Amino acid sequence: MKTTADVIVIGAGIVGCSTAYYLAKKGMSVIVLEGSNYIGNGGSSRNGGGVRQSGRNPKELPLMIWGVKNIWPSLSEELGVDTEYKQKGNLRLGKTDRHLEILTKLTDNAVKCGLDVKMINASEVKEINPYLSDEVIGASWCATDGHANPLTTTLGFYKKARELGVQFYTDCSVTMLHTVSGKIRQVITPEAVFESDNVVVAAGFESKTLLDGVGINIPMSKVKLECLVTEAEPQMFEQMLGTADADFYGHQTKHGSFVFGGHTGYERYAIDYANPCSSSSFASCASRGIMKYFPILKDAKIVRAWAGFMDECADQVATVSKIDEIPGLYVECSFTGHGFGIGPAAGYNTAELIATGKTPADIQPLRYDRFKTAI
Amino acid sequence: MKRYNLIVVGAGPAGLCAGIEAAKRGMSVILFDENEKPGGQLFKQIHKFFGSKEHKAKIRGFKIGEQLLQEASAAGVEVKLNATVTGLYPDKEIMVMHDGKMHDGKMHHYKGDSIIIATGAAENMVPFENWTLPGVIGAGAAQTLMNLHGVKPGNRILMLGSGNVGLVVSFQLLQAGCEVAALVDAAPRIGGYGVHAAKVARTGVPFYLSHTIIKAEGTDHVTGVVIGKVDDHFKTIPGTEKHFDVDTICIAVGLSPMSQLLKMSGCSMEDNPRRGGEVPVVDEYGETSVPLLFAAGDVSGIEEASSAMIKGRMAGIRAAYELGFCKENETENSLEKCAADLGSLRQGMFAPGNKGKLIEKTEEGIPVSMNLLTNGFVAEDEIVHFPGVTSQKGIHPVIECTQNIPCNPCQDACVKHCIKIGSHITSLPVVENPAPCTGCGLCVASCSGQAIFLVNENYEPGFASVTIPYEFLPLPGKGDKGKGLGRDGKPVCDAEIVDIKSIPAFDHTNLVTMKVPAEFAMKARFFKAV
Amino acid sequence: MNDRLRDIGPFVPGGDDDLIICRCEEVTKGEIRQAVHEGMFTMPEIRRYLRCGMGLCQGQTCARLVKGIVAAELHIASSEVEPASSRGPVRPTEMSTLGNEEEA
Amino acid sequence: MQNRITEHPILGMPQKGRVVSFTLDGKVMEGYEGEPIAAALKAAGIMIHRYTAKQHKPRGIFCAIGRCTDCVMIVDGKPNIRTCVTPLKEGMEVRTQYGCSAKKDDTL
Repeated sequence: MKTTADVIVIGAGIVGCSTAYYLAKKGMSVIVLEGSNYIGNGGSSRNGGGVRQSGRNPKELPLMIWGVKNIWPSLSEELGVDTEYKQKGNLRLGKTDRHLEILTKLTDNAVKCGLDVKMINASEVKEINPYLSDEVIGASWCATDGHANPLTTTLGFYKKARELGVQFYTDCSVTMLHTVSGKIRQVITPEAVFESDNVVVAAGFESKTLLDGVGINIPMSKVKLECLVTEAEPQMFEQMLGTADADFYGHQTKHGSFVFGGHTGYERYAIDYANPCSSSSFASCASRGIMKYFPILKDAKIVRAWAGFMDECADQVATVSKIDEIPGLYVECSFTGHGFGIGPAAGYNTAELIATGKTPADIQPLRYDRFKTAI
Repeated sequence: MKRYNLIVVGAGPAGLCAGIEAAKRGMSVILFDENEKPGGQLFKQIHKFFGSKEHKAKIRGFKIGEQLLQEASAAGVEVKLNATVTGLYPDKEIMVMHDGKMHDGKMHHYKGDSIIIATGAAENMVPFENWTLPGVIGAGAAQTLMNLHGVKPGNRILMLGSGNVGLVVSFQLLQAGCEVAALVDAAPRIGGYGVHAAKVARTGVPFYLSHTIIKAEGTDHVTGVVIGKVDDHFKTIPGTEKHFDVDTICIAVGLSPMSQLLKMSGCSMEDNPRRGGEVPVVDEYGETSVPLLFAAGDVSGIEEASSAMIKGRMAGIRAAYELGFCKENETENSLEKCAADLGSLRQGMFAPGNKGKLIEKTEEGIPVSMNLLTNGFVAEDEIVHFPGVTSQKGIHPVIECTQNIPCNPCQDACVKHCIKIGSHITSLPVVENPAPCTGCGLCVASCSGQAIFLVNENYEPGFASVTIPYEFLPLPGKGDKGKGLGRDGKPVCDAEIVDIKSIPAFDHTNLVTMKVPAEFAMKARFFKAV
Repeated sequence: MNDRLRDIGPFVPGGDDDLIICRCEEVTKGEIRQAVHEGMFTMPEIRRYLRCGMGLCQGQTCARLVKGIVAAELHIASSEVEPASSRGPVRPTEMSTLGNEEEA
Repeated sequence: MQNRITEHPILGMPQKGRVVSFTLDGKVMEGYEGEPIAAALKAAGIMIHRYTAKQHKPRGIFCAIGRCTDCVMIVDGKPNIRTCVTPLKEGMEVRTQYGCSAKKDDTL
């Protein structure tokens, strides 16, 4: 059994898999340890598939914009799987003046960061998506946003990393990290002790326990998110969709089915079951929400609903950083539900950081030590 | 949200029995089924059941369904049909779609203090070339079409699978007026009860064991099928291909528990080949790792409907006990009785523990008919060894029951006590010699396996009479002439119908008596008009 | 612990690789076998990678068959393959119906 | 109604609703009210319910109890209707399904 490598990555979601892939591509040896039995079983396979810049916190924008420019367009070719990436824009819809206010604020912030996003009126919205209901009075529009298939993308990174010799172990839960002489060194699992000079923690919410154990505290909590999927329908539209109120988001997949996420308002109070399970109220609630925007979908049959947990950060921003106090320790977590779109860029930049000490995108705003008290 | 002491999902034998026991003990019980009719698969089971009186033996499945439904409504179970349970959520909550035709067309939420999942099983399938062609159907689909909807699944049919489902459905296809071209199984031996095989074989359906389907033929729908012999590793042997012109191929290769709701609930599951696939981990009463969530019937392990009824009862009683609806003493007695009934069903050659084993001798030490296991009928030199087969003066029953199965209605059917099984339910029936038989025929109609015949070797000088159970249309008429068919379904002699008896006590099993040359008294077992 | 780089031997094309296994999504036996060799060792991964079992019937017909094929490729018993989970609604349900709940 | 069982040795005469007419791809057909659409089609000898999206292959009844979803068709304009569990009504418009729509080109 292989227990040492140039880098050990903890977590085999899209972030862990992409980090491992880009490291291996640079010729480094990598071990990936995954606690569950499955690759990409957390948020990576439980999200709406958005590859989106608009509506993001300005701190995340530089990395996300970099990813949309440099990673996503060629990713299918690079991984040899169909990531189903479609860069056909993102509509963030509003039905009330209050909605438009929220959207305008987000848009102004994004424009300041150099993103090409604008507010459009009801008739412009209808031109882009004629199926929307008349209740929609405006939207923000970002033409360079899009969506992709989280399942094939995550597994594509895994497949490609594995081809390059990355050693994946699933059902291998890391219980703690050990430092030796002030540097990161040991990764402890019930069955073996793994050793490396570089350790990347990319374990979603579970990163918290591991990091707490070495005195690094990232303020995040575990929050349930739910989605539903319809049967395949004839192709209707290609944009990614969201709403000012975040009452639903999603897109139509290449397969024809619609994937929509939404909120009941009670996600925060869900009982934390070992397996994320749908709540009984979600699918009904989301259906009502969706039909308000798309009355035409009333006959679409829901074939399944699912739930996942996100690692929600206090400031709702990802943490992608090296840990100064513990040389060799890197962290990619607290993606707050944005991990799919931004994950590959995070993985690429972390790999660069480990290999060269530099990153092509500005990840300074995503540092682990950014958290200050309110007063 | 509405709340009940017990929610039962599935109105098949297990679900109905569970609901009955719980309601009898004072629980508020609601039972959901997505179908228009209750009874689950019972309503497609038009054959008589095996077992003893306690197991409702010799009653046809669909009648048992009707009985259970009456019991359930008498006990106060609220049965909601056309109501699909779409999900089982934490805290024993379910979501139900109430069909718009019978109900309000809305989604309803219910919570149960306890829940019993009795969703039954789904058919397994096996892929072969062109298996997606229209005309390749599940055996259950055939049953549904002909027994529920009165539509023939096809005109000429090939059956894949020799388990009880394959055998019983083949017989039902014949009853519906379809032709069964062949019965095929990759296994080297017939999987179901020998008596079920024998009643199909004697009508002339050929059995091809150690054979599998190579491909279905046709472009838009099935027009034929090619089968081939398989070797010990289930690989087809080139050069053994056989073609049949058929319009339908039926697949009967076993059942899998329909455990989706249980998987959703988060209870511990296991993949247990002996129980038929992915099943919940349950205790002896069917309770899962989630307290007060039970699984009963096929969803917790594939067995017969008779076992499902008992497993349902046990879950219902146990739920009532745990929620304080019945006393420990009464609970123990009831559960012990159930366990005993279940135990008696799980005996004999087909007991769960004997799955896959080749049994060479009966409990009585008689060599098991190998011909029965490979061709579907007992050979003439084998049949004489069995205690139900005697040669006597005058009319007497001949019982061609050659495997130890838990079944004894024939013993009670004979008021003259010609037939003895004794207290051990799997023992082979013994015919007294001499038998004080009056020729009433009640034993013939009572045999769920249609394995009892009345033979009078001295019917007329040079002629014997053979009375056979007959459940086909058209019924032959007195004086009709035809051929007597052997156990293998091949014509052996001329035969003339001399008597037909159809009385209500026979429950649709007609007794047809044919006159055959005396030397064919122990050979002719079916009649075919010419 | 499941070693995802362990040697399961080379992918050997089979004569029946064209057989449809997942009838809804029209996924073939060959595609499933190939996916195992690309590292998809569990049912959820196979599903997510190929969509088998994610169509209208939600794997009710093919799950058992797919499991058997994966097991054979991994040289383990079918019961040892990590199963996929089930998700509601367990029957396809129209949005207008799902959204129409009785008064709570 | 070539495939109807007129009399059954155990079940007797089938109990059926009233005869209603419906259309299959515009052609007028008959069946019994309340029986599954699939049963009415089967009785009339119709085997093909749809053509698949990828390989454009014909499909028909497979499980007949609403599990496998192979027998889906377009019913009154709605695609993916499980005909084996959907009761027949007077005047229903049933269409062969191509992929997930009523148009042939959608499977090409």
